[in-house]
Amino acid sequence: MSSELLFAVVGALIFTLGVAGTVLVANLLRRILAFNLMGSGAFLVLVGLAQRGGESDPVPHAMVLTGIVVAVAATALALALLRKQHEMKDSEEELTEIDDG
Amino acid sequence: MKRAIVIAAALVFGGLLINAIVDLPSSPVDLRIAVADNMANSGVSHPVTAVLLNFRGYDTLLEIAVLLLALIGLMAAGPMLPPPPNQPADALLQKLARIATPPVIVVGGYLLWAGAFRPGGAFQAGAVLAAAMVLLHLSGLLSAWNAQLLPLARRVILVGGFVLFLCISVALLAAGSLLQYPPHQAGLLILLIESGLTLSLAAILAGLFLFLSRDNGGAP
Amino acid sequence: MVEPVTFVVWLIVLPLAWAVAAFVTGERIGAWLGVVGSAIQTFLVVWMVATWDVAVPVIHRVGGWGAPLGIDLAVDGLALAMLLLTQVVSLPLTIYARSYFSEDASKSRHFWPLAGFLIAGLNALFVSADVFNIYVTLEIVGLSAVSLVAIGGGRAQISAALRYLFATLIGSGAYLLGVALIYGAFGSVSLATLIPLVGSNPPQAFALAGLLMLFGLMLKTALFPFHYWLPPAHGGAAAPVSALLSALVVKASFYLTLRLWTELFASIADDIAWIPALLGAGAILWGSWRAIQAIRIKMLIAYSTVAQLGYLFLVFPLLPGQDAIRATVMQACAHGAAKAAMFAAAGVLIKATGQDTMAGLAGMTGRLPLTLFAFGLAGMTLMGLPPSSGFLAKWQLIEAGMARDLWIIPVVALAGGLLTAVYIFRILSFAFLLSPSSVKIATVPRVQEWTAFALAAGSVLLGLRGVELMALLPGQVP
Amino acid sequence: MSATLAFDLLLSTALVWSAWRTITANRLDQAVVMFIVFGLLMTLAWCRLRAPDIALAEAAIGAGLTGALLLDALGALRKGKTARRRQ
Repeated sequence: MSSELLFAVVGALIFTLGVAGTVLVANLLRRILAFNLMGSGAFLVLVGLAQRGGESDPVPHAMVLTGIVVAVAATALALALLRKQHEMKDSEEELTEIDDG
Repeated sequence: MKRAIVIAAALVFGGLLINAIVDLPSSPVDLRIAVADNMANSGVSHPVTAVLLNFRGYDTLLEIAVLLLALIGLMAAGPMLPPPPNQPADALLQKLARIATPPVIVVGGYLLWAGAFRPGGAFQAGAVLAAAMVLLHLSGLLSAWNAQLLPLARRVILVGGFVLFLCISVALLAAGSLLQYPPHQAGLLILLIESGLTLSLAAILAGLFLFLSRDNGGAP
Repeated sequence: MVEPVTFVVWLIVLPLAWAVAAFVTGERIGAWLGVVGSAIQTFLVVWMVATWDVAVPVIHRVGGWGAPLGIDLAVDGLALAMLLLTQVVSLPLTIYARSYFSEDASKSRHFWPLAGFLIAGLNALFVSADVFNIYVTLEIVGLSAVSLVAIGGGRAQISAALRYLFATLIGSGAYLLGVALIYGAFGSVSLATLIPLVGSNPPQAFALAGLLMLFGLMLKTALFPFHYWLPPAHGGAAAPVSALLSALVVKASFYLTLRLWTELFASIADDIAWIPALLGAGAILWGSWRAIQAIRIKMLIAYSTVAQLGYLFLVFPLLPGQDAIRATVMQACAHGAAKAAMFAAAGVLIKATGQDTMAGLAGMTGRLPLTLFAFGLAGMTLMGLPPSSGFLAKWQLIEAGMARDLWIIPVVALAGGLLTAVYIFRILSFAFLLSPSSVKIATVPRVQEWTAFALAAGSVLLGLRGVELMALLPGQVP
Repeated sequence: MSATLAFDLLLSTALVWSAWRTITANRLDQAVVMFIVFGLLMTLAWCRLRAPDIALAEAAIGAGLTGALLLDALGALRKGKTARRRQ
């Protein structure tokens, strides 16, 4: 097995871990991590598989660059929503505490 | 129960996937040949940059749109509390940030310029500049951005690179297709687009952090 | 002379341009830019349809390179029908949204840029002929749709947006791995290059790629049982957003499912066609059942979307028959117009009564007759009563099913129609109840009522002009 | 040849291990740190795949910016929690 194919297989494993994580993990921040693992796994499969003959291929390199940028955009949006949700949960609990008091 | 089913399904899926990858015969199309054949007309000598900004430049245009819209979504949905007043962090960090910023800007400029013929380009340059901005913020020298009160100049910088890219793409429609560079001007146009993108990408990527950040450096 | 074919480029560039312009200039000018931009796009697409006389797809080679090195845009009748639906539905919705958000600057500030990106993403998706480029357009559509759900800023909306975001990200992750496998197997991501290469005995990686991509797209289309994210998102968002999402966004991933199913994955799809059909039948029954039980108006409409999406998948065992494609495209267009009208009308009702419950509708037939009439017309389309486009869609569906002796399709379609009638009449019956005359209702600008009515009337009238729409698609017109 | 293969095997193991720990680590901050480690290992993998452009982008965006965003979010989420506990 060439190193390239080895990394493609590693990518497949990481993608699978990521999918299982997004389904099984309840904590949303952890789910964001798992989603990022899915993306990284798919990128490794893309480049590793394309270069399994041993030669470097610029086309998947450009695609992965695009993919990394899309992934950080999605991650930032997810974190923003998560933090907003957290912020609202806090203020709501304060409200209920005031009500109880 | 659910856990066991998901783990079993993941094992089966992973096995199938690895099996499919290992068994795959070589592919019938080889784009490396097409890329190499057309490098002379691409305007740059680094193949990845040629793919990113010329052969598949349309992907990149749409990708900047993704980044921009995620930033707008983040501004729409992010924390609504106004950022706290900027508090200086510890002196060592500040000193470090002051020392590090100029060389980081030089590195960013170098990466942008190098992209034409070796690894580098607008994305890496923009990311490095964004990292410098985040560092400045963490050391208390650059305050967080308020999504509700964004000055016009900052909005223009955020979208400027994308607008420039879009305008050049459309202007080239006169030659027949969207983003169809004339081979002789391709190098110059790509450098122009990348320069605009570097500034906007730096602002957008830093914005992803600065709009969200609510604890300034040493704030309690 | 500009070829009508390059109009397709403008359908992508224009909304991108007004999206960024709206971001820079703010909500007041942004709203006008959105409305004017949508009007120009509608004009362009109508012109394209009027001058359409080509039986083969028209190709625009971005960058002039041509596939497989470059990215091609391809317009065929199916893509054109979806472009038409998108512009014709989004124009009244932008007019509606301008009025709807006029009092609330903090929401509309972000609505216009995001709506522009969303429409640009949809148009780009319909004409893309490159599986990696499609991934990027899917992300534009998905992330802008999620952000639009979140602009309300309420706690339920943020939770719904998060849930929607995870669903759409898992969907695109699966799709992306499919693209990686396809590039590994064939060395290209261009549909035109890939389709002749697939052959009768493709490698296992290709079949796996097909499963991953189709699964990802079905998750994004909220096909039962992957619909869990849709009701809170569509039912919780602001009315113009719900309308855009239910009418157009889920149709985009459905369109891709249909396209990839019949073109790229035809060799593996035949054996598994009963799966989407079965899930579609499940969607019709489950979605309708939940709609019948709903307490909130917008939840009812959202569950109705889950059910109506089921019809789109019912035809899959009949593919690639042209009659089946016509039936499902007609259903997509009928549901698009009707559901946009319904969410718009619901927005008016909720603003007027100040509450999103069925009980609050009492007496509304007398107070807001135009809006209730619009709601009724849209309901007629969803039920499939003649002469609406919904009738035409269901008629074609039943005919296509009977032509191949698949009796289960007409049976499910008719049962679904009856269930639809139950929930539509249930909501209307609340509106016909007498209300105490002391109940005050807020005034809602007439333009919102009229745009809702225009969409509803359009969904009915489309039934009368369905032949013209179907003429865009290949094959014999009935 | 065998030295590079040994390195690749080691790197592969480390990648899968850090991904596994990201999912399974008991504490959230450990998971985030493991994810950043994973990003840095990815940078190495891109170098091994002769993709220096991706390696640069991964280091700056994948590990750097994403890591900073995650740590910042972690801090914000935790701050909310302690504030609640204090009340």
